[in-house]
Amino acid sequence: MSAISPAPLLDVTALRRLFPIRRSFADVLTRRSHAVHAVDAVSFTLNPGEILALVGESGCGKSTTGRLIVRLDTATSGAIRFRGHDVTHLGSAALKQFRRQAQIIFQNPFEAFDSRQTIAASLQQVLHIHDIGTQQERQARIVAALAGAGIVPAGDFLSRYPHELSGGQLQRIATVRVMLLEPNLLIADEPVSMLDVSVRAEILNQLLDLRGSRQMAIVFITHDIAVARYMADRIAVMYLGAFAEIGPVDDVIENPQHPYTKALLSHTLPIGDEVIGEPLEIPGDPPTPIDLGVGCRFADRCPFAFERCRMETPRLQPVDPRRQVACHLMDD
Amino acid sequence: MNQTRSLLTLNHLSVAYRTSRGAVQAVQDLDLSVPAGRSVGLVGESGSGKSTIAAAILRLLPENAAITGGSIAFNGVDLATLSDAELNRTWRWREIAMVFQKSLAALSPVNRIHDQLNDILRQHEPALREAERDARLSDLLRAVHLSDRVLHSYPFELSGGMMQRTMIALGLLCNPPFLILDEATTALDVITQAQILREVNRLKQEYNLTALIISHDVGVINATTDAVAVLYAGQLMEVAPKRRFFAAPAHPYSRALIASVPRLSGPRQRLAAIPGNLPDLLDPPPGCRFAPRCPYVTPRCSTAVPPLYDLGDGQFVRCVLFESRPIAHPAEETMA
Amino acid sequence: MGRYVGRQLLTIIPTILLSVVLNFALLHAAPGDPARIYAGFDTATNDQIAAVRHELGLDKPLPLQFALYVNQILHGNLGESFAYHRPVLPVIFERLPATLLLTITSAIIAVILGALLAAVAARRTFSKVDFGLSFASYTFYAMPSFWLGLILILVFASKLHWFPTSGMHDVRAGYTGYRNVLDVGKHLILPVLTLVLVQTPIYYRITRASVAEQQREDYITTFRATGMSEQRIFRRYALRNALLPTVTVFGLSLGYVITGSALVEIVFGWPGIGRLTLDAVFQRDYPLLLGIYLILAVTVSLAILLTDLVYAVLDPRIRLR
Amino acid sequence: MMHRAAILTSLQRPDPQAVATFEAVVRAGRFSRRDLIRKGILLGLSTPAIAGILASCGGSSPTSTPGSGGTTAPAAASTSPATAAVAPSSAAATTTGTSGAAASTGAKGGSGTLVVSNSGDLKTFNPDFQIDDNGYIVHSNLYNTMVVLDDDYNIIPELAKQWKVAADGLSITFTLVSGAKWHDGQPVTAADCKYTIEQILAQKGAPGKDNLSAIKSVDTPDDTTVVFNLSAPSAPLLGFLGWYGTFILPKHIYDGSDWTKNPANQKPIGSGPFKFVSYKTGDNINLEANKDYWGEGPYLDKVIFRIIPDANTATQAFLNGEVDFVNGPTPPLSQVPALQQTPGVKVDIKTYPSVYYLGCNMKKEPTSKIEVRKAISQAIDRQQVVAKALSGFGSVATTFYTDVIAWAADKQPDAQVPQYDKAAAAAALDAAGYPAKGGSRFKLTFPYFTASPQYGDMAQVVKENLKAIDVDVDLVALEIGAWQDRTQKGDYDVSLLDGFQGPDPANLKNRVGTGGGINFWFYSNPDVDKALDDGAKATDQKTRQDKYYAVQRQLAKDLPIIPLAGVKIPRPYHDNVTGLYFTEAKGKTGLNRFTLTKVGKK
Repeated sequence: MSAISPAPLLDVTALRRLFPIRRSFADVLTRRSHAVHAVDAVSFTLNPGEILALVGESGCGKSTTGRLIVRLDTATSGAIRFRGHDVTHLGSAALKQFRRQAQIIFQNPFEAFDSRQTIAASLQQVLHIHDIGTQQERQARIVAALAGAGIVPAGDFLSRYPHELSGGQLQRIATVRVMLLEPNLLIADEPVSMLDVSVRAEILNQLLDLRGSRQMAIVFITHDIAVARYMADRIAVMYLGAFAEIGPVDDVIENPQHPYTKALLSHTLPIGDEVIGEPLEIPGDPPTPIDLGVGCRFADRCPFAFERCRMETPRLQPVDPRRQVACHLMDD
Repeated sequence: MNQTRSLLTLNHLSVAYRTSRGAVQAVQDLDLSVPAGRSVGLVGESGSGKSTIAAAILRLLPENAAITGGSIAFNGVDLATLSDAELNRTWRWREIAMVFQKSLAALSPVNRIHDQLNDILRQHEPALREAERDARLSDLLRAVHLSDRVLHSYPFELSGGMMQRTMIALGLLCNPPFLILDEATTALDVITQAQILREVNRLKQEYNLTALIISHDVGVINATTDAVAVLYAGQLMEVAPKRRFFAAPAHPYSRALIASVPRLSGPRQRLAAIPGNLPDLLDPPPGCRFAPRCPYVTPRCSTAVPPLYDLGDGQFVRCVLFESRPIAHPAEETMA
Repeated sequence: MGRYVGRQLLTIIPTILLSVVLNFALLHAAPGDPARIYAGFDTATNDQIAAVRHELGLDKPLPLQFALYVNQILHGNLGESFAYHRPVLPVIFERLPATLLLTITSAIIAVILGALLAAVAARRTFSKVDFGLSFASYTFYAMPSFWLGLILILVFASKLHWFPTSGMHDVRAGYTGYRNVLDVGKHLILPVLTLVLVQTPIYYRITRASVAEQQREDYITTFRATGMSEQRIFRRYALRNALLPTVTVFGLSLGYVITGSALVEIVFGWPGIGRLTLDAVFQRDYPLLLGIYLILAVTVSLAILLTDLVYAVLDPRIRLR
Repeated sequence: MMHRAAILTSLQRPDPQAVATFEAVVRAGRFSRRDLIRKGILLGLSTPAIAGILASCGGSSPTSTPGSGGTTAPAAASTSPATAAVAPSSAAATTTGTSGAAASTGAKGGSGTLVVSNSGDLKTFNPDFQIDDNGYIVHSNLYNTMVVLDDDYNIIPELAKQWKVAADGLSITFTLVSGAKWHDGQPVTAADCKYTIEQILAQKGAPGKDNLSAIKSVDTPDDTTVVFNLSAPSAPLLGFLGWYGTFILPKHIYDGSDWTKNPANQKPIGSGPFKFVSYKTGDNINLEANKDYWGEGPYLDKVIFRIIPDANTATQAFLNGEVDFVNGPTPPLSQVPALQQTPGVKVDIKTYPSVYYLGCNMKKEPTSKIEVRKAISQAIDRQQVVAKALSGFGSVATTFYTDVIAWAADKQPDAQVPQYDKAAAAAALDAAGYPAKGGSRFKLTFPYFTASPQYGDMAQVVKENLKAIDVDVDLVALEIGAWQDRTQKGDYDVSLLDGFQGPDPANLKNRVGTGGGINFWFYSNPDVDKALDDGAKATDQKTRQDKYYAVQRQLAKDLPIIPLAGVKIPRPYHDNVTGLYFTEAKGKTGLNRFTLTKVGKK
């Protein structure tokens, strides 16, 4: 890292998560196990206040990556450094400290709240767990945070139960809840995909505002490239557990390099008179990433694949100082 | 838009749900017609009543829901007045078929695809021999680019995309003139969704289908329809030819809806959120149901439900902002 | 399918091993001294008790006792009953058939009856039939089996003289051949009825809830939309799907029924394993108890395996995955 | 006993003609044993004389009352202790027990099948190596003992037709009946007795071992003579010989094998009136008449024991005619009055040599204080205990030892238990420093075991009675094994117990002697221990009585246990069944030996 660029907030190196599975009786007998390569050698850095979008189809490993970062799951190998400290294998006490600074919000706001607790109790609990403030201070902090997010009057919401609120309201409160701890890093895992179109913008804007006011970095996980474009500074396209390419959002969208990125963009549905261009046809569905051998993960569906693609796994390589692509076509 | 024969005409259709806390007017006084050979998109958020409309057309409303007014004219016959037996014999699937959302659960999980499709076909074509039915099934699958292997599979053995193609094949089973697609591609990945939508467009041509396409996703609507009807909280807010809808949406809600969707191109401006929440349909606001969230709200918006105003070129809007325009009489004319 | 069966079979082994360890630990942790019980309550002197303790090997350190026991099992020997001074296996196998006859008969009748009634009720939601069946199911579910058994004895044996009060045979008549079969059948009716009455509500309620849930499934809507009649949908699709949880519960409850039928066996003087177990508990007959638990663990595991197989036949998702 | 002795001595001259007629009747085998004896007595024949006639006639087995020789031991006759046969008043005299039967009569079986309910499975058909309550009635019908106790705990002959105690009390010589056979046809000989006794003595855990420990060696001069050589005179020995765990086993079957594993333990070969047919565990035990039985009877063709663990079910099976006689489980006491009213049903209510008593923890305050124990005794309304908890099937206990074994039961005022006096109890506790502050003086933990419903009911009555003097009681219901563990640890204040106190008061040692097997109360008094030891060793009846009276007087002073009620057990049977052991006249084998030889159906 050169002196001029700031030290990264998050530095993920060769992160891997394999889920072992035994598929047959023979496997059980021979104690042979297969592995789902959910996340395979993912590396990236994230600067304070930066938003990185992880984009890909379902099962591509983007959510697993998010969970690994906040240590809801533990990596099989690789390292996660947060502010220079290795957090890959923290013990429970240190983990609690880390979690205060790295938070996650999920897709389904209804599952994020205990249905038997009032909103007030849910919010109080977060502060209580991290031992922040007295009862009164906590109350004041909660009301202020809700007001800051435009949820007013706060009293109207605090005494209610989750089922009395809409999905949009709950997701906004879920966001407020993680903000109570003033984290430096937020993993937002498809935070708007279950919400109605009209309320999505509210959540997205809320997150952007928080980034602006708090210099909070966000890993924004989404399947929707348009949403990614709206939110992110940089974008990483994932396919079968690995990055296909990563770079500044406009560069990637306007000039996709990896064939998969091209396919993804060309299949995005236009709105109104938007012009997307001819779809790049790729056959079949993404396979399950079990026991991946060598070669490019996308080779079987890639219209440009050649011999080398099946012989050698392409590495993520810089095509310009801010952009990296994992494709043998780039070598030409 | 040209005056074409309307295949399906919803006239002042109202549907209400009975709940423990009172009646919910899910669809209120809805007028809509789908001309033969065209695709009409029904766009709206959750709770807008769009799936209720689909269920009402096939008379599949749950036990606690009922058509409380209006008619569903299909080829001149009011489906709302028919008995279950009549619907089963003549209308369901033979005339109107449907592709459902959540397609993975749309067939029985413990029976093979072949057995289920065959069972359905036998209901409608009892005269066919077994071999003829099998041939029909194979043909259909080929039409949606699936192999015969699918027939011998169980639903869980198929990917989301394959299952959705199967459901489209099922929809075409009896060669119906009219197909309803209810959020048919919602759960699919981007690439699969786009592929299937292109297939739907092709099949519409091939089978000369009239379609009602229901989605919350303006992208899907854009990709598949000729005209768009916008629903909000059970009220029809606007009907417009597709191009017109995207280029010049008239209703404040339509405008907000389009403005709230992030784009893949163009300037990256701050998305306009629609403040507030959907109204409580147990106690809906009087008059225009969008009024509480509308930036252009006037006192008159709450006094009565505005009529549909005819903006010309097939565009109709239910908003007092357009009161200078003539009031449309959808019962007498064909829209879209 | 073969792979599936193999996998299920393999899971049985650790289950059984674990049950051996747990049973041994629990038995020895429970209060009560077998030596004192064998020596006799009224008359035993402390010397006699000590002698018995030595004879039974209970004076050895517990880990050694466990090691000896495991070694024994591995040699296919379940040991000798403290009380009966006979190898444990024949003692158990003398009693197991009576229990299996009672419990399997009642469980099968209960599951069929429960599912049938549930199907009837579910097709007539909120009707008088539905209400009546639900009420009856709660009533019988809440009834203690031994109490119900006694009531049945009072009514059908003592009052009406339709059936014998208890036992498995008419000992006075001492029938043989087919008349013996009829005789056992006659004795079987009341205890089976008792178990059926207390078990049917479980299956009824599971199936009833499951049928109701299936009615809301998407595929039901699909079939309705295709113009299929309600009856056909129910018969061909909803019921089969609805039976899946019932089958699971059936497998799980078989274990419960076999061990839980002890009270019914006592009330009806039925010579089954449940009563043998209870006697063995009171006598702290460790080898016999461990043997019974082991055999039950195997039996129940096999029963569950069997239901799993039935489930797999009914549900391809299990079979083919 | 008194009345019989009186009759025997008052009739001196029998009419020869009547005796001849009597002989003829016996030969014809037309009378039951009971009738024979009654008639014989009326003829003025002494019991040995009747026995002699019967023996000479080859008639059915009569019985003998001990000490009824008429010439000796009047004191013994009046108290009729189980030890009388061993220890007549004069140390110099020897006594002879007699038995008449030598061979069986022709009248065996013929009166059908008797179905008896039994509360559980027997453990094994070997009756001698472990305690087996459920097996006792079965063993009694398959095997014989050398001597038998009658209903009043007198010793009467069985395999041993007579016996002689040496003047020094250090040996007893038994003469066996001749003609007794094992079920496999082999003769019963002195060798079988020797084998059995030696086997019992060689096994540490055998229930009979301690009771017979006075026996040093056994000699068998010939096939019908058995001599016990004793290490010291033992008064209770003969009584114990007719007690648990002393059934004579066939040497030719058992010798040289591990008697716990012999195949005969599953297919028994005995010498008793019934032969083993089959055993379906948990269901029934099937016995048939031994047509070659050496003694009286049996008159039944078959006895089937049906195993019915639940008391309610057993009662219903009985009422339904599936069972003829409820040996066990005891019917719920509350149902007994209704049974008594049922036509065709008879209920015998037997006083059992057992007393329900409350035991007090002697190691722990407050029950370690005599004032407290006395107050507890006074606080309990025993009438209420009998009426409420026992439905009237019991008797108020005023002393420590069962009335059934009358010679040993001290009824003197010194041995009386403090009786119900609520005011006195309260006052005593006030004085002892336990004022009723806030309505509670102290709290007692009262664990009891749940073997029979009476226990819970009695504990409840005790709790209510103690509450009336402001003592709180915490009742804790436990399974018997758990109860044992808890009481042995001393984790209680009071608890409840009963149990068989026969056949000899020597058994009290286990109950109240220091370190006794069921002395759960940690009671230890050297005076009591010494009196118990002396009582067991003494051969003189009067001396023994004195020792055991002394024990009871000391118990009345110390009150480690507080007697509540005597035990009465109802046994229902259908009136077409006659001759059950308890329906026989007193003086016949009774409750202590559940032999069914004499049962027949009308």
